Amino acid sequence: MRKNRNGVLLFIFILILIFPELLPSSEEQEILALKGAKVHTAASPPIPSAVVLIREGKILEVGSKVAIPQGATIIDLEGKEIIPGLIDEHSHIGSYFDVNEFTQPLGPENRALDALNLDDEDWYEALKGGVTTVVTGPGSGERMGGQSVTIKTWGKDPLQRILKESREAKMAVNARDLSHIPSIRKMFYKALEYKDKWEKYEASEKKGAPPEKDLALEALVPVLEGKEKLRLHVHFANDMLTFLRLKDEFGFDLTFIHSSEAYKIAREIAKRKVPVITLPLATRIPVCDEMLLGIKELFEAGVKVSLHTDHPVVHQKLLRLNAGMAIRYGVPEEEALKMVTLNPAQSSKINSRVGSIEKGKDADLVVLNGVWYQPRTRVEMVFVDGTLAYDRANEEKFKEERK
Amino acid sequence: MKNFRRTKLVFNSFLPLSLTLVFFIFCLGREGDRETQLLAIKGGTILTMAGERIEEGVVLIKGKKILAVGKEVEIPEEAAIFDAQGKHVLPGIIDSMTYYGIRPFDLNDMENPVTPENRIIFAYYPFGEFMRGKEGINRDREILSGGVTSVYIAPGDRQVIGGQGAVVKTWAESYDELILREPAALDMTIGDTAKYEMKREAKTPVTRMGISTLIRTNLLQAQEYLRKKKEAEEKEGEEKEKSPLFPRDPRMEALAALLNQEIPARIEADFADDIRTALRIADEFGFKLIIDSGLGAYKLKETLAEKGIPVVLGPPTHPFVQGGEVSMTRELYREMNEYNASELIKAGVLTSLASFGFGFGRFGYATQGRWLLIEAAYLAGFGVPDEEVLKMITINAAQILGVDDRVGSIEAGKDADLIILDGYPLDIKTWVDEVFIDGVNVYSRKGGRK
Amino acid sequence: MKKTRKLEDKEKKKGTLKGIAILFVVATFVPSLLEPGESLLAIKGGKILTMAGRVYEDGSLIIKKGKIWKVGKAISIPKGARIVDAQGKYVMPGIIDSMCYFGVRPFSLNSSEPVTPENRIVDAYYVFGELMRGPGGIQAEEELLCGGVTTVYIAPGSAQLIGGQGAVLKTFGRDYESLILRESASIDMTLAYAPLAESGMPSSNPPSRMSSMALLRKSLLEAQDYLKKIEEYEKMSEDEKKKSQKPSRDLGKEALASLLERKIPARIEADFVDDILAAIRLADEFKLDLVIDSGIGAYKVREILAKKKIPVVLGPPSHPIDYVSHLNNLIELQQLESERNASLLLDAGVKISISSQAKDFGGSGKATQGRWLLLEAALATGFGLSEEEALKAVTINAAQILGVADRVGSLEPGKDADVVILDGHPLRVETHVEKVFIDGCLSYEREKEE
Amino acid sequence: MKRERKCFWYFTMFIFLVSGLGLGLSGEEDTFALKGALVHPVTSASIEGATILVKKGKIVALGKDISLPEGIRVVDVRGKEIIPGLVDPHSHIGVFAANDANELPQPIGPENRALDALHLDLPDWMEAVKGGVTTVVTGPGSGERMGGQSVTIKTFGKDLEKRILKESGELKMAVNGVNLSHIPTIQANFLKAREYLKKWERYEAEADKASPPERDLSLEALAKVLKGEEVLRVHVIWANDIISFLKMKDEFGFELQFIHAPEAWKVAEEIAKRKVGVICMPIILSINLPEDLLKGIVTLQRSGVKIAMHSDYPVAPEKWFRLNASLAIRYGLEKEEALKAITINPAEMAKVDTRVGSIEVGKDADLVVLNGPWYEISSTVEKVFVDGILAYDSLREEER
Repeated sequence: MRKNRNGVLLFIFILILIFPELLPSSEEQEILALKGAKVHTAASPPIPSAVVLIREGKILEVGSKVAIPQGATIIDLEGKEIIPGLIDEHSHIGSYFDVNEFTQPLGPENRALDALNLDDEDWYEALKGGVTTVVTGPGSGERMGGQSVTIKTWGKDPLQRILKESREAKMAVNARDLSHIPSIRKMFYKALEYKDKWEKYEASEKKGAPPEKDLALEALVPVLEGKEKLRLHVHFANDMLTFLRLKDEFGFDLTFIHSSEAYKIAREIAKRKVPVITLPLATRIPVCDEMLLGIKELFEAGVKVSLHTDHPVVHQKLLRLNAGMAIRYGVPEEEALKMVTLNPAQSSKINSRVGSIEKGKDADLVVLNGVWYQPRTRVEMVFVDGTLAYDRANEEKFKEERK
Repeated sequence: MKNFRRTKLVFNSFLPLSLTLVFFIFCLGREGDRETQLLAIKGGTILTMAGERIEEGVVLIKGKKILAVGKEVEIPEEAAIFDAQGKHVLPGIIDSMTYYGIRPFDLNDMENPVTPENRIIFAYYPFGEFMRGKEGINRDREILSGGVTSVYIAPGDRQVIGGQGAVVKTWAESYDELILREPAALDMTIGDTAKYEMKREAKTPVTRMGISTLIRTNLLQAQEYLRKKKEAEEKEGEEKEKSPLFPRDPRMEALAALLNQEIPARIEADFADDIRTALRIADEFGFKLIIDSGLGAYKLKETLAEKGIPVVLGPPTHPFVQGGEVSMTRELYREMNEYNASELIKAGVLTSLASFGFGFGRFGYATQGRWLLIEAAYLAGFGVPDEEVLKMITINAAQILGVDDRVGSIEAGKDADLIILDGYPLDIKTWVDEVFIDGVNVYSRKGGRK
Repeated sequence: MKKTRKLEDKEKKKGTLKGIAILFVVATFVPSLLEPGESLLAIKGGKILTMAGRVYEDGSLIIKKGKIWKVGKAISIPKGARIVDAQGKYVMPGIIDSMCYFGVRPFSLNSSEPVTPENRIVDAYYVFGELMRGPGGIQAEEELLCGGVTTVYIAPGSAQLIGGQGAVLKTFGRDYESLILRESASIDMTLAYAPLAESGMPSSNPPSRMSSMALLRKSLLEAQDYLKKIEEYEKMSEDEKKKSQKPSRDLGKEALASLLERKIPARIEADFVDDILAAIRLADEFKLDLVIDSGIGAYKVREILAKKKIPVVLGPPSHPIDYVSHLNNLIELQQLESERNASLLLDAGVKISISSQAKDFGGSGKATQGRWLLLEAALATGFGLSEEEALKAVTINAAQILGVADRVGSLEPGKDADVVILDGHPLRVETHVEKVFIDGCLSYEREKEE
Repeated sequence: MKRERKCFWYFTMFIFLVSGLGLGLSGEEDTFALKGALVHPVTSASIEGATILVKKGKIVALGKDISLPEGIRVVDVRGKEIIPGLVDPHSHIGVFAANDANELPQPIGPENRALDALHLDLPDWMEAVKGGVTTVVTGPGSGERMGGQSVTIKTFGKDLEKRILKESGELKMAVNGVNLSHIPTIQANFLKAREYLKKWERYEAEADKASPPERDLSLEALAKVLKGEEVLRVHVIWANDIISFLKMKDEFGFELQFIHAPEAWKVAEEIAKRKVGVICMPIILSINLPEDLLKGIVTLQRSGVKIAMHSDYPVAPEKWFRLNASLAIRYGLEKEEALKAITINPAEMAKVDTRVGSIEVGKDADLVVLNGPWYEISSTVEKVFVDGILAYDSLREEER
């Protein structure tokens, strides 16, 4: 069964020649079978030498005893590993020149989507690193930055790439002075009043003049109703506690970003089931050991942890290395994989489509030439929505195609 | 029972520390014995970095130096034995460019673009945390936990001529022993960072032209200074008595050392164009050159190999040492080649890998050096053989820094700086178990993190 | 099992962190294994200063579920109780620092507006070890605990006219809730020189004493209106409520309203006699409960203070004036200062407490001068205060002024088990705190290393 | 304004009163004895129930059994303790209050003299006396790299000329770690001073002395340090800066002392090796020094470094200077060493130990009488004598 490497390469080459014709016609129920690799599904224990069937951009079947249907295109990946497309839950990719609307400290109505640069070289770099889905949003220079967008890193049609045009609010606590928190509370009260006003207006069958529209408050209302998520850029433990208290008071859906000190109050966070997006770990930022070990503490306390790159703080392509670092500092391998796949998908509520290799989900797959978390391991292929988006063996050709 | 348990825990946690301490005090207390003390590290896989690897070999240490290394080394009876069965033994890692141990405000003189008289050694701070912290010189476990035993530190990553760098150890028994080489090089920058900062005050330089003009002007002045000094020294007798004193100028003396080839220049340059400028200036004034960062060095690999100019590369995960993680100058992407290191090595350029570590606010000190092995592993994915990758952070670095007579490999006669790892060095799950500097076990992971 | 493992990790980590810690005396923070809910603890054999009138030589104290269960001379110790031997030691309630800025980073102390009653200091309370580094879990700075301080009052804005809401907090707790004694304990205000003089502080502060008072009165009058509006709305029937718009909430006015409703007192920092009198006038007009802070010149109006039952929270006797920040008023203040302030006030029948007014020195954010509060009290005994009164001023009196005397401040059955064990008389300079229990948890232990 | 004037009045009246009292006490013959107290002479063992005989402002006899001349006044101080007048080796008293401490526009100003900016009418001086501080070295601030020259002066006395012990006692320098150019700049200045010195030496050696070199006040001050006539005092925080200065001392060979030096304990051996004195951080209740550092002072002393305490007034109150020693005892320093650190050690560092710093025959009669153990915080200063004159009496103070 084993073929030599040249054979594989030749095969892939032929495949790619055929592919452009094959894919648009995926309506014809063309099936792609990835065979022989060790598959880390993120949802269940790893399957050695498994088969993944892909149809219409979705995963049709995954398992070790899956029969490959007749006529399926088979890619032999003997000796490789497959992981789900990685998800970066917080980054500024494609938007970091337009990150902060500093003049307007409270601007929940700003939308990252409106400033997104899809021609950025970084998208391709991210893809090469195995990142297929990102949440990219406004910066943390302001108290309320605005709304982020959840998007795939590759796709023929930019609009199709968007998973979620989120209305969630990004907020930042930089703890400059004590009036920070009261001003945020004030804003929430205003939003409640705003909501009340409109409800009364709606209830009175729209008699009289409608209340004045306010985009900022309108963006906050769904957050307070618990429909949208509030993402909080926060570093210090006391600020996190304050927001946990605010959550108790207002009952919104909260996620912490960065959360350097979350491990110090792990139990308090776990008690309230707040997911935590923790520090970028790749080797650029000299995060002290205590904090790195804190990830394990958080996980053990029962907090749902995701890792992020905060691109451009750490390059998005290094997300996999982040997971490797988490493993180095004590997180079990499977858990670490979840932290860059399923956990961010769940916390961003896109887990019905991405985050794991499961039947029915988008076929976002990363094929690697070795143990997935080792730094020396390279990404061989990346599939996004069942399409081969990157192949290392034909790197030049793919680069050309993008232009 | 509970009570007992706690004492035990406390005991456990302090045990390695107190052992190190006891050992330390023991060593200090018996200064005389220290020179003749024998220690044998036995049974490990020794990657000497100077030839073939030795399976189940022995490293015999006498005092501060390595006495012998090999498979069949006779262990004297009086020698203490350290069992390294199943472990890997490597020379201490050398970070050939970092800002470790320097507080950010000490790094640059923002008022002057050219300060060759500044010496980083004045700012090196190996005393534990400010005001608080540990006894004695350098007990920063964080950098030791990565197996880093020597570092090159330099001033002024944002100045044209920052000043004089130094090669120091990360631990020593006394302050003087800390210094391996000082000054080790004159640190300069050609590129955007050297001008960006200055731009705020609209001072020279605001262009690359301005940068090289500044370097050239100062070197010309130094030539003049050397000439005058020579004149003054040549005078004799009566004439010498009468003539005015020749005033010493530390600034010019630093540049003169460069011109006399006593120290090399280390020029940080990202673009191939900047490297070309550096080569041009070096040719004009005839000094020894080392290229730092060298993102585009692969384009000039033949020239570099021919002239024997070494390159200190930035970390492969974030090679833009002059900008952020993602360079704000888009052109850098065109320059970037993940196979840079591999191409340079194939062409025969002496290359080392450095962390260019910097402090990051309250998150931590500039201890990125502790992850150099991970960087090396990452590089191993891009066409550099494992052996070469390890050399880049040990012996190659030592050669470039000019301290290979003392550190960089496990050879008889060299300093006993070595590390013991619990697995293959290029695996992300491998940890440094022990660090020996000058034959002293200064770091032990035992009982630490798991 | 899981918990112990966690503790183990914590301990180990701590060990590795501490490095080669202090050579001769080590004060180690040991998180107790005792859960407050299940513990039964007896402190036996010490001299117990209850601060509630009784002193027991060779007495015993029994703690049950984090509260004091029994205290006395000849009480039987129940079976299964863990016994802490305090033979030859002194046992007293936890020290209360009735005014300090502990645990608040300097930049979150003040905001740029002169009147911000909505600000709550509890949002800024930081008791998690060192910033970014340091062991996990909620805990206090070991440094404060080593002085036996178990409860602190912290407040915002020493440079603002109305800084905001101060809080009474414990310095150690197993979880967040148990830290907070009173989240909003009072509204903190400052009169006269501080808001006027401190440089670099909000320029929007009123320029004179007259305009300060005018602004204070204006704020309180607005709060009165707000209160009235809310009350009117609350009085309405359900139908009317539906029709009319609910008055929009105003956090600031809400806070001032609770002052008017006498739910919490106003704490006004005032040193000069005229400022103290102005504060009293304000309290009379709006019927506020008043506490005077600092009160360097309070002894001059002691009869009035006694008559109106206004307590005074004195600053530290060793430096009631912060010389450096008050250079402009220094001569005036020095004229006012009297070492006998405390004893004169007390003799006149004014309730006093002594506080550290601890501020950080040098931006580290660790205002831990509270650890020397007993020494400050000792200093006051040199100037006419009796030893008992001096101790009361840092325990029960402070608790009464802060409105938490039902829980802390003395060793009486039913109160929180905040107990300090000292190795000598509390007011001697060589005496050290040996153990601190907070809510029955051993939160600090001083250890000697051989 | 009114207040200030009033204060001035009080002060002058008080001075008048006290000095009158002093005169009245001593009468014509200005000789008196203090009898019965526990005396800590510092340089020798403590004596219980000793007698100190003072004549013309000097101590003329000290011991248990001393025959007193007929008819002199004997002050009964039984049950009290007597220590020498305290010496504060670094303070800004009289300089800081009027904002005269830092000549900021001139970062290198070794020629500036604190004496020229001294305010003697401030109430601060009396506060110092009340705390038992009789001698201070007061000088320029630490805002600049080279602040200038300090003055060593008594805190009490009618005649300014007589009060001054030394017109300068130290050259104050500060390393604030602003950037890397700091040390090279200071070095360059010393190089210049060395050349200046050589120039003058050459000139002095010349026979005709035709053209004298140009005088430079700044280089002259530095040259004094190089010649060893003056002590260089460096305000320093970080351990690496301490090392830098020790290396500079090796190069230039001047006499060096460190001020503050909170991290000195980390490099204690290097300091001890070079016999450099350290004036430790003021350990006083107003400054939240970390515990490690406080214990570090003991480490420093045990490594053989000569240590002294200072108030750095107005950073810490001069009045409680004594508490520095008390706290040092709390953190493990022996009592004798702690007392030395506030008396004879600073006196030796300021080179005024021939006159003050201990209770010895022939030295100035600067004495402090306390009502309890000198180191105990609850003890208070009852009487202070400066040059044999009663400068402060707590009983009279209470009447005020």
